[in-house]
Amino acid sequence: MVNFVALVREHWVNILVPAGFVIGWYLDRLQDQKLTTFRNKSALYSRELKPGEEVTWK
Amino acid sequence: MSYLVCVLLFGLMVGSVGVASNPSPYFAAMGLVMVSGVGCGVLICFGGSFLPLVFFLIYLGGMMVVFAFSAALSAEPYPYGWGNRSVKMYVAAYVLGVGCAWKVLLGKWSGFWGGILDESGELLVLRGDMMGVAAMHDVGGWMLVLGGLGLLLTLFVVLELVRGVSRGGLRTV
Amino acid sequence: MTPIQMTFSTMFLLGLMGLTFHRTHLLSALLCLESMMLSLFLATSLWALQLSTINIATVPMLLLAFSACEASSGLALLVATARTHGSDHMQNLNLLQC
Amino acid sequence: MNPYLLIVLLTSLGLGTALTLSSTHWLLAWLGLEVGTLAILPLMAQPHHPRATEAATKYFIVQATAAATLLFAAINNAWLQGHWDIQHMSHPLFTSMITLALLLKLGLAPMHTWMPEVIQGVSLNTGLIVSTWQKIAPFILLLQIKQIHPPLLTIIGLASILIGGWGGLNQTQLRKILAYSSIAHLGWMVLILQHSTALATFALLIYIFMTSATFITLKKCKATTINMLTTTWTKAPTITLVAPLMLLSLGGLPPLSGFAPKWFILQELTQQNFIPHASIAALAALLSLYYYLRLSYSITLSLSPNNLPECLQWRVNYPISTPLSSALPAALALTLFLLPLTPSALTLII
Amino acid sequence: MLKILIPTLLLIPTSWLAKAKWLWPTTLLHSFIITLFSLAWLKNTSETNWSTLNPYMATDPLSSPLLTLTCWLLPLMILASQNHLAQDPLVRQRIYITLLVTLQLSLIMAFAATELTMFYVMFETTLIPTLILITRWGNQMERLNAGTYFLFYTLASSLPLLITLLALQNKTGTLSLLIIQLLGPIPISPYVNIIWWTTSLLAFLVKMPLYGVHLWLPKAHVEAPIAGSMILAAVLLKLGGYGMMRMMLILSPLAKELCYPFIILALWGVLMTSSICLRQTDLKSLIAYSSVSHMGLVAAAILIQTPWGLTGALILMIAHGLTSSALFCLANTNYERTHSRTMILTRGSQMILPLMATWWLITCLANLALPPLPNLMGELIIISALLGWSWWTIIFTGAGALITATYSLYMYLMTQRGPVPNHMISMNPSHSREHLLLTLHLLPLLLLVFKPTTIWGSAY
Amino acid sequence: MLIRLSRFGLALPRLLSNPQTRFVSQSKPSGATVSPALTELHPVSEKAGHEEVSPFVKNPDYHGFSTDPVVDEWNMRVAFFMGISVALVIGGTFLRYLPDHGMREWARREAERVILQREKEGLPVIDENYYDPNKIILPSAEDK
Repeated sequence: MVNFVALVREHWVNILVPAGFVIGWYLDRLQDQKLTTFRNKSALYSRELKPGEEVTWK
Repeated sequence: MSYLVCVLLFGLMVGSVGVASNPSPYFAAMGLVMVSGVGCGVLICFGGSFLPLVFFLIYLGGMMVVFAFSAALSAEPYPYGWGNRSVKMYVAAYVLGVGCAWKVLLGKWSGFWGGILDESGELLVLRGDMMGVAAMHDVGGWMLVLGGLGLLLTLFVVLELVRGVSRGGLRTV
Repeated sequence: MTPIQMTFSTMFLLGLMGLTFHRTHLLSALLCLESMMLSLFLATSLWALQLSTINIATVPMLLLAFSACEASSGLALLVATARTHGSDHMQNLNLLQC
Repeated sequence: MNPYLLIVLLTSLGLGTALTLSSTHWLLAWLGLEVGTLAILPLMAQPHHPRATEAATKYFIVQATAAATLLFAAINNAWLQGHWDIQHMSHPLFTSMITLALLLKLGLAPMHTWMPEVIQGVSLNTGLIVSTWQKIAPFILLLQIKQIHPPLLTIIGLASILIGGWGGLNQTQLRKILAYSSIAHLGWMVLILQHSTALATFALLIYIFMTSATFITLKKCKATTINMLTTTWTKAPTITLVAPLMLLSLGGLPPLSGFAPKWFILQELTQQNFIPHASIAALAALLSLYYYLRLSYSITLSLSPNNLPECLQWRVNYPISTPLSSALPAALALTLFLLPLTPSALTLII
Repeated sequence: MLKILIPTLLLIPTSWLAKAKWLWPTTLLHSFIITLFSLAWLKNTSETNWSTLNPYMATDPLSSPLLTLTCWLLPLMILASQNHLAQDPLVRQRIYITLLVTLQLSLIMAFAATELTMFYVMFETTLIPTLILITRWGNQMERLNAGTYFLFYTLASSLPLLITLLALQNKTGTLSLLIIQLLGPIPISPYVNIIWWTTSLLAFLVKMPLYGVHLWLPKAHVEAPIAGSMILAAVLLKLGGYGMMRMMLILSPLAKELCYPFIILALWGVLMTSSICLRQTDLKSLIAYSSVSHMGLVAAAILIQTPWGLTGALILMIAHGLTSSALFCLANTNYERTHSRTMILTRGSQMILPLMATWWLITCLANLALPPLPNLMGELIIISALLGWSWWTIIFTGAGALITATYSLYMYLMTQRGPVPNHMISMNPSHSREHLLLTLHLLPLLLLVFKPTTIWGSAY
Repeated sequence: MLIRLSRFGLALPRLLSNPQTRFVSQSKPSGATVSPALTELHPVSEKAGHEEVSPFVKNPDYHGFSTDPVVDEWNMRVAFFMGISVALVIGGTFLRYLPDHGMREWARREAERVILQREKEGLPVIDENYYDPNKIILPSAEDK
């Protein structure tokens, strides 16, 4: 157990970049949602999504 | 009256040329004395009484003492008067310049004296300038404080500037 | 432009030229500065006198007070310079040139 | 100096600038400028050695002349037009005269020669005040008067940028270099002054941040010549790290906040169809970048294990902690990282 | 986009917080992770070419190979610098890694920017870390000179670009690459047009660099530390080519004849710089001049503005990025052992480092564009595109290819064959680190042979 | 493989005690007749000075990463695993199996197939009528 704690103390910095990836992924998704808010509601697409229907973008 | 004013204005400019033509400080101070005296006269001619008084007191009573002292401080053995060659050159140049400037602008006056000479003022007990100074003390509150503050600040500034640190001293040339 | 304005303008410009072009002594530079202030004082007081207004008559007083301040600090600097540089020749003030 | 006296002087400095800023009457503005000039004289002459006294004298004569000229123009304007309002000056001759007097006070190009000498003579703290705080009052006056002759300010601005660049190239004294940098920066402000006062104010703000950071850094390292900078890494390693960025920010390289004013000024100039002016200004700024680059070379980029271009000082001045150095982190942060925030910062000013 | 940018940003705290012992392995590990994720940019499923869109950044087939190359270079730089920095204090190692990461960050933002002003700002941002790399970690005294050249050449040419961009903004109201390609021709007078065209492209032509304004490049390369040389050759030069391709889009209907002098200069530069290579004594300088010559081809290909030209330019940029970076690594392995860049003093390495000689051979062959490699693909497409533009160019391109082969051979023979000088007798053998480094340069190059469409840009 | 190859240099540390190397004559120096160039460059007595010490002296398994053997080994592992196994192999696989964007590869394959087929049938590679004219329904004259 002590060994584990020591390991964590030695290598905890390794969490930073993966954490950054997760944050970036989340923010990207938010951004995508924001940019595609009207994607399936536009006049071009001309209808609302049916429940359970896949979105056309991705 | 206007003849006198003309002479006085001429005197002002002569005095200025005397200061500006780079003589030794002795003579320059003399020029300044002349300017301030003549200026006093001009102010009186234009109907002031209090301002010329203040002017006269401050300049001749206060300022000139200090300037004379300082001139003595930086005295030099062979002072340049107006008769000296380089100074003469300057005087000539300045007189020429002033003459030309006046000549050029002489035709363009908008009325010879511009404003009015306050002839009727002599009937009054209180003159405009005196009332103005009184007004400064009466209602000019913060400006007066500001003037006092400036003078106080100058006191500190002067004291700090001339404070002797263990070195240096007054020397002649 | 009236002759009076012309006169004090000439005085001021003479003082300015005297200050700018050639000065041997720091004191004479200060005297030139003083003659400039003097012409300004004359200008303001003549302006006040000609307009015969009360309020404007305070202007020359304040101007005079502050030109006195200026003159005295200038003289204090003259004393300080005379101490450190030995004399008040303008040409001695060359320590800071490149 | 006696701390009580110091307080009096510093308060008067503030009072002078505040008076000028709050006045609408030329006389009051002049009084404020005079108070400011008087109050800084003892600070400049405070070490009482010859250079300090000389700097104070030169500063006094120049500032008093400029103030007198300003008042002269104001009185003439009053004779001709009958009012003393700052904002309603309209006589072309006297407006130009006042502009020139203010430019002399600020130290812009044809009237700049007092600036390097005065800054060189005073201590770094006073230099900081002279090159930042003392610029505010004349600058605000300059903002308020109506400009009658547009080419005047343009020519003076471009000349200042060029001369500020050229003058600093050959210097080894840090304070002179900073004075020339100040001339160049003021040139940028004057160039944009007639098109957008908000941008000019913004440029002044950023300039104040950057210059304060630089002066405080130099004060902390006790460095006054380029050679003295080469031992900075022994005294203040963190400063050594940040100093080149700070200097490049002064030079106006993009990701740092020094780029922001230049960018906006160039944009405004191109919008007003002054593209040649914008090009000349942008390229002339490279001249000053050269000496900033040289400074950063000797501070950081030629650290000890590698070979040095300059001789090392054999004596190390230990870094000192002045009251000002607590302001260093803030000034540095503003100097380096402001660029992404500046558009919104600009809207605060406008 | 943020998926890559935020981890890259967090590499900086990682490099400052990592334990001294694990500094290099940790940063290496994470930079490789970022590289792996960056490959996802090459997947382009959008119909309009633009993908991974966000308000300021996006990728398209033109920028994504360059972006991936940028990300690929960071672990390689970290790998290459380990020996060079072993003697430095810990803090400086951390600063060094921070600089590399900052450089990558600004390069990603430059390549991905959809707004020309942001592209410009980021283009300039890359200057500061590179400048510090060159002037702080270079070896000779001349590095300061090189840094000054680098900074001033780039800035003097790119400040007019800034003004041009601002003026363009005033004319069109937008600088967004997504919109600007849809705009019609911009109405300006022909006189302004010439100035405008020149200022827009000059910044990039200096960055490329075009022959005549290339003087900063050999200096910077020779004086830079290994990572500086690598990133300079691999990515920073490509910033010029990329910028030209983007600006050409706006300028395309204008001033057709204006590009003639530049094309001539570029092609003449191919000949001249490769001839200069033939009589170089300095290894790094030779590689730098070879970069100039290849970039001359790229510049000419972009300036004729045909789809083939653009494709060829992009392929050659990517291939040359990997090849020249590999060459600099090889030069550095020699330099770390002999402490000399002079080729006459480092002859006969084949006897001492035989496996290295293999890498030298492969890299030299890649440099002279051997058949299956993307280098050849790029050069061939460029040569045929130029040939289609004008028959006369074959003289320059053909002779250029010939001289390129000659100096590559000269470089190989000079460094690998011949007698071993006496001072080289007690050299360290090559490390597995260096072999890995070169593998990671050359294997991608070989793998690209199998799927060149990833670096073909949008033209296929 | 690469690691093993890099151990090629292992013989050097042993040779360092003796300034002669295998690249010079390996025959036994007979008294004072050591090659003059060699003695000039490496005076035998001065080898304990501030010369570079080969890292292989301390750590025979040196990989070029760090002087600390543990870190060196781990760094090597990380670099090889991440560089080769992860970045190149996984990345290469990813790129190989990227979806066919815009069906371009399919179109090319299809075109090649059609060409081969037409060549086999002896037809021209491309017909001058790309579409069968019979299938195109043109608007009739009165529609205009």
